[in-house]
Amino acid sequence: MTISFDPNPATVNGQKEMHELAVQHMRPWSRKYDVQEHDMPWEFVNPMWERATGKGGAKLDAGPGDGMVTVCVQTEELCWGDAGLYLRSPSPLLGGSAVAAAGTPEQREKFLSPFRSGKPKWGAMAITEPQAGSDAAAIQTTAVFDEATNEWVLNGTKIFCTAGDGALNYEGGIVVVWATVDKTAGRAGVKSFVVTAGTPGIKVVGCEKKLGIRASDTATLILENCRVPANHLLGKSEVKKSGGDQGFKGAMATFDASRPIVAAMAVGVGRAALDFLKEELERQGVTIRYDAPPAQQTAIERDVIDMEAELQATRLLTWRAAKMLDRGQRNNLEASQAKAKAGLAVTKITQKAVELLGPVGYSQKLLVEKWMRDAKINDIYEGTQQINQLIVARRILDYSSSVLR
Amino acid sequence: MTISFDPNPATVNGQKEMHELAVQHMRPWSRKYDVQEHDMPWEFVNPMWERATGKGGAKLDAGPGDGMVTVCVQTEELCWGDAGLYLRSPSPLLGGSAVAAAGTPEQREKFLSPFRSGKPKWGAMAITEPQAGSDAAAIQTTAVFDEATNEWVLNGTKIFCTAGDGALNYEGGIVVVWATVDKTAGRAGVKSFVVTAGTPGIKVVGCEKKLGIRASDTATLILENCRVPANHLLGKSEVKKSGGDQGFKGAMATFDASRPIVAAMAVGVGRAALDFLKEELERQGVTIRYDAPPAQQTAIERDVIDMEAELQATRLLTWRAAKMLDRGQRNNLEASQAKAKAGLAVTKITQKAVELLGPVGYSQKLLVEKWMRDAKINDIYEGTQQINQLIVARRILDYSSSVLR
Amino acid sequence: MIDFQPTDEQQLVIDTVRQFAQNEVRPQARDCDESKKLPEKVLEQAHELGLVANALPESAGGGGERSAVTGALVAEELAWGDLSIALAILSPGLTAYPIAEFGSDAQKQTLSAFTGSRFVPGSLAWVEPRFDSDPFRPQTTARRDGADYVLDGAKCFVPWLDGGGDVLVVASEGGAPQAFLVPRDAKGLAAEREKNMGILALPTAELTLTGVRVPAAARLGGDAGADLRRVLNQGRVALAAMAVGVARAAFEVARDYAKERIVFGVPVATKQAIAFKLADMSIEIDAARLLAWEAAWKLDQGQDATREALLAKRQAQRIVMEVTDGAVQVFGGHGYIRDYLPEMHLRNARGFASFEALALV
Amino acid sequence: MIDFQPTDEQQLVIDTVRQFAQNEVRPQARDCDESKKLPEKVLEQAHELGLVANALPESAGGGGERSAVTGALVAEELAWGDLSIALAILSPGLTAYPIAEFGSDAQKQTLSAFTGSRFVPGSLAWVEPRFDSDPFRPQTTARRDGADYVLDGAKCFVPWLDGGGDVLVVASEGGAPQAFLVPRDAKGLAAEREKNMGILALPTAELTLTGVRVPAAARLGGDAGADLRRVLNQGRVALAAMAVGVARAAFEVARDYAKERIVFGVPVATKQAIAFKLADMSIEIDAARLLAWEAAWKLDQGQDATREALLAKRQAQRIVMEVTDGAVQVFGGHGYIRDYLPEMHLRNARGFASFEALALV
Repeated sequence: MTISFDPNPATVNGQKEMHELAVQHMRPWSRKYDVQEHDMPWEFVNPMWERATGKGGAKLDAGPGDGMVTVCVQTEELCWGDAGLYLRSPSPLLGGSAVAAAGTPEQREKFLSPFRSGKPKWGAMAITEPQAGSDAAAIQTTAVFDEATNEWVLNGTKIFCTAGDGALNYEGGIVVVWATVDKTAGRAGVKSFVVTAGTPGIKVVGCEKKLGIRASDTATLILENCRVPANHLLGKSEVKKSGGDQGFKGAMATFDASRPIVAAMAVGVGRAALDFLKEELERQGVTIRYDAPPAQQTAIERDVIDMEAELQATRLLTWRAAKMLDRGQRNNLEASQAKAKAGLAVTKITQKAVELLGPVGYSQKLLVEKWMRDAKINDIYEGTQQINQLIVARRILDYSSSVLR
Repeated sequence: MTISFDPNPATVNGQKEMHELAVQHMRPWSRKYDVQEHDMPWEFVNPMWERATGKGGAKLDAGPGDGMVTVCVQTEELCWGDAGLYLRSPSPLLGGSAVAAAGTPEQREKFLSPFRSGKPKWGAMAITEPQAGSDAAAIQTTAVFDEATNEWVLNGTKIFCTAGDGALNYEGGIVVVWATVDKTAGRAGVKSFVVTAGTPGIKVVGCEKKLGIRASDTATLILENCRVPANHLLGKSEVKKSGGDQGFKGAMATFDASRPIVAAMAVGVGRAALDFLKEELERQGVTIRYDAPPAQQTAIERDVIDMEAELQATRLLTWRAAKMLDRGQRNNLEASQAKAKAGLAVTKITQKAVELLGPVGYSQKLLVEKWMRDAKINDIYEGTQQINQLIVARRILDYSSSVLR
Repeated sequence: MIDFQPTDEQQLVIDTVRQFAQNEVRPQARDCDESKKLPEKVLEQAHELGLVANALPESAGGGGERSAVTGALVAEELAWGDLSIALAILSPGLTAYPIAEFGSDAQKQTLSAFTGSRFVPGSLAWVEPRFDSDPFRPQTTARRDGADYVLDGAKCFVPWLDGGGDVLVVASEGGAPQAFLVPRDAKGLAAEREKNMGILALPTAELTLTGVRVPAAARLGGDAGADLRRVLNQGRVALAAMAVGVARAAFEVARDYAKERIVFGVPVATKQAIAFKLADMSIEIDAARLLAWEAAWKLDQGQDATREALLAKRQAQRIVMEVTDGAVQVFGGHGYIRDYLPEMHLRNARGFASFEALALV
Repeated sequence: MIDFQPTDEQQLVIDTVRQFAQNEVRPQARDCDESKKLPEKVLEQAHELGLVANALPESAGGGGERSAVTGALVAEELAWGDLSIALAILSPGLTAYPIAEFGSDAQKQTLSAFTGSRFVPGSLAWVEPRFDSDPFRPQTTARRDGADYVLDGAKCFVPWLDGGGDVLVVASEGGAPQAFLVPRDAKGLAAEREKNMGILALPTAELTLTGVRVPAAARLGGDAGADLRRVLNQGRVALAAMAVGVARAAFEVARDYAKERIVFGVPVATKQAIAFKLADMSIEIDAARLLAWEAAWKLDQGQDATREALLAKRQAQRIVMEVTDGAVQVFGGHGYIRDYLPEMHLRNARGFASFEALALV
């Protein structure tokens, strides 16, 4: 153990690779798929899939002991490329995280191995419902066990399902659906189920038109008597009414792993804007002096320096939360700290970048305005700013969710 | 009715007068009474008293239809001089406001007329208690009616009583004490009583050592079987348990009148810092360009311009709340808006002024550091930032205090 | 006397425009943004209200009642309805107001076009497509050449509605900005429809001026020229008021949504984090409005309002970002969706820091 | 490998200093501020811990274990206890560290004074009493005159503890900053005890140098000079870490107070407005600490850390203001009272924006 900011070689290599991918296969299509909102970006998907399946280069490989840090570094790089396209990566995404975290070895093999070969496929997680927001206890989608067929029968509506369209429309895709097996049990009754592409009874009824990350498909799903085999339930089926909501907490633990990644995504978008801003200012003859006293600074210099500090602060919080996972430490507090900071910081950084570039910043001729639109999602999904503040507050105050609401 | 920013002549005259007073009788003693924390600043009190009683010049006189606006303008000017000394003005202050708002004509004559002649005297209001904070319903000081003597008997401890020391130690002074006549009634049981200087059973046990406004005496009072005549009760003695807390609301209405004044005090301190900052920068050869485009601005220019906008925004909110009183309109929302904005704005403005002046700003050689310390009180007393946000939120959401807590 | 209440006449104007904004403008806002088209019928309806014409001289068939304060009141209400449509509705003023105030007699003859029965848009080209666009010192130049002026440079954010006549182009002449009436089909003038982050419904153009030649009489005010600083300040007041309008719109939808949206069993508005955010919004909106009014009032007094207009615009452009961003936040996931207004408010809000003279009071 | 966990040795140092700060420093903080005096016994106790001596060369009797990261860890913990006392405890490093790193052999001979049995303060004069004090380009000048240097100028925020020896004065020599060892009783050197808003317990002086003459050998590093930029960056990292320490102290007392303080029948910490404020504090404190560590780490790698040290200091000086101001706010009326810590934290916090090189790592 030591305090060190020296990424290990695997991390550096992973970063370089992803940077190249971002430059070659993302940036050139950024505007196209911002405009063609719901089209599948094959120019990006195909090379990404080839790479992921080992055909297009080395597989993403984490450095020893720095697995999650490396994932964060790579994620930053890809979202520096394009956050919307990143979310359309042919990969298990959050659905995969859930299976990896809560599934049995058999489930992991069954649902994740298809992502290693064949045609591009997608994974997704379906949690949010029209009336539930961030409140898992309010989930209305039901799962009823049919003993006759040994199947779970799912009914309900899910919104804001990232990559849901890809997951259900391409063979081998999976959607992890949160549903309650017992509404009277609140959170303890919430379980997650894997629904595979092609399963009857689940359908995409539309994709949201969004402020940003328009390349990403944010689907609304309807489940009508959607039947999945018993072994598609992740975790245990029993509902512990007393003794709390361990199952739910397990589900929530997925967020402890995903929030650093989401924070890294934010950092990537923020860095895209900041990098471009600095390059553009340089082209215009404006250099940032790091040794000018405050009384001599220009307003632009101070803004840029503050943006750099904020971005780096966010990145370090992100890496810290990731590193704790690598160490096997509980990072619930730190993951939410990183996520809360990341959403807000990159929202401000990208908004400021547009402002500092003046009229040209506001124009669609550049991508900066797009990055501002893309960035804002980080303040909203995977728990809004407020939800993450709430989690952090409960932890630092040692308050339960019933005391601090 | 029209939208106009042209102060009437009486307002302008009042401002000029107060400015002169501030320059002559406040600024020269600012540092002295910041250091000599609990001494009576006679150099300020005497000329102020002479002026207030008509001996030292024209009496403060509000312009027709602009009474509260004029009071705010004058208050700003005096607090531009020194907020700590201002709070030691020999005047009825908040105690007077309470008597004026809730007292009978006889009570007004009895308690306020001494403030028109004789020796300097002070008025105060005693609300806060060690355990109650901003929560009037939690007031523990009791008032019990003794039918035998037709007196109220007060018992309890009061803290944060501005000018309490002056009010009780100089003949003719008054302290308006909030006490409950029925603890089971909550807010509805809270009444206010006038205690005059020299009344047995009330004593000052100490004055707080404070961050700023050190010239102001912030007293802790103890009432032990302190007896006041029945007619020292302001308002009605009956407690309406059902039908709400009208008496309490009446008492709270005092704040609707006082908050614009407190906001004006804040504006005065903020302006002191901003005026000085601009003058000092000018002396150092730094001019603020109001026609430079953002890309050409220095960091100092932008800060100063933002400070000016914030200060003027605060001033206008303050005047609006005051003007509504002049019109006889209910200003509960607007008064809290002004107060909330004022506390925060001048806290930031004065903190920034110290920063922009660098090492010299941090030195006690200048008054800027003192103004920063003085300014912070505006974010705290007469309802903290949070209390005023709460009041504003309830009004704009149309929520009662039981819904939005 | 210090006062913050509109006159009875102004209150009538406010009520009328508010109703119009609510009934005619707001319902079109979302679709217009998506289709990037203006609702022509609404523009005609607005024209019938005489919002610009009322401010034009009686000699030109107008109401002769120009007031920057009234203009600010109107601008806020319209922008509350929708910013793009508001800018379109007020666009005649971009050409007509400067002519009415500073134009030569000959130029004033053209004003009656704006008081006729049909809506006629105007256009003013001020901002330049540079990160350091400087409204007081445009890089676009006007050079006197015999009986002509020759204009060179580039402009952006130029309202470019169908059916418009001359565009007023601001250019530096000897260091100071002056304005020139340029026909849309002038030789050397190229206009390209812009795509920006926001105000998508409003057709705006980026102009390139390459040796554009206009007669000397095309200079606003003729030989006397014009006080363009004053025009810029009128623009800043208008934009400040419009930013307040956008902010108020975002605040109101967020407030209403927060009261309706049930999360964890209670309306989210009952959460202090949301409620206090809304409280702060209300404070900042009111404060920004008062600053805009003060700058407008100063203009109406005929005084130099450079400082006040700057403060008002800066404050308004800052708070409209905070408020619209906050509104998206209050909406949560739905704030990110184009079915609701906040994301559009946010996109529109981001423009104010760069906008200049897109509307005048 | 990216890592954020101190080594076992560092953790031991942290634990030791934290305990010391809690048991010895914090209890004195309030009284020292009021009396404007340092607790001499505490300085001696701290000296016994060897916090500075451990970082000095073994040849001078030190521990030979200088590390900017470790220095940052120590600085945070001490400043958590009290900023004034922390600055006093670390003051020997102000003279000793630059000499150890850059001093001539002769200068290094003086280091043993700092590793003896008694606490010996050091002093470094860098900041200048101007609003635009520029640490990279001091206005104080050093002019070579024969075998001497002649120093002219003014300095402020100069730690000036009883019993100190030479003060290192930073002056521009040919445009670049260099440092000179000046005896406290040098002719032409006038020192006046300062009164500032905060760090009241720490004796600091404003120095006036009028033709102060020192031998050429008094220049830090002798003929070779010294890399003062590196020293400044070490100062920025130290100050960043100390700002984090002050912020953490304020956060913790505010958090504990909020849990204890009952208003309207519940702990104020259960109110979102307070709870979220505390959450934000915790986030910003942790982030600022990581920035300070990164800059420290870069210094330990022997790399130029100008940018990282600037970012770390700027961020820390900003957040320490937000956090301490927030702590006062959480305390409400009691936050304004000198019986509690937050108001002192706030006064101390305001200094960081102007402090430079008041401590080194």
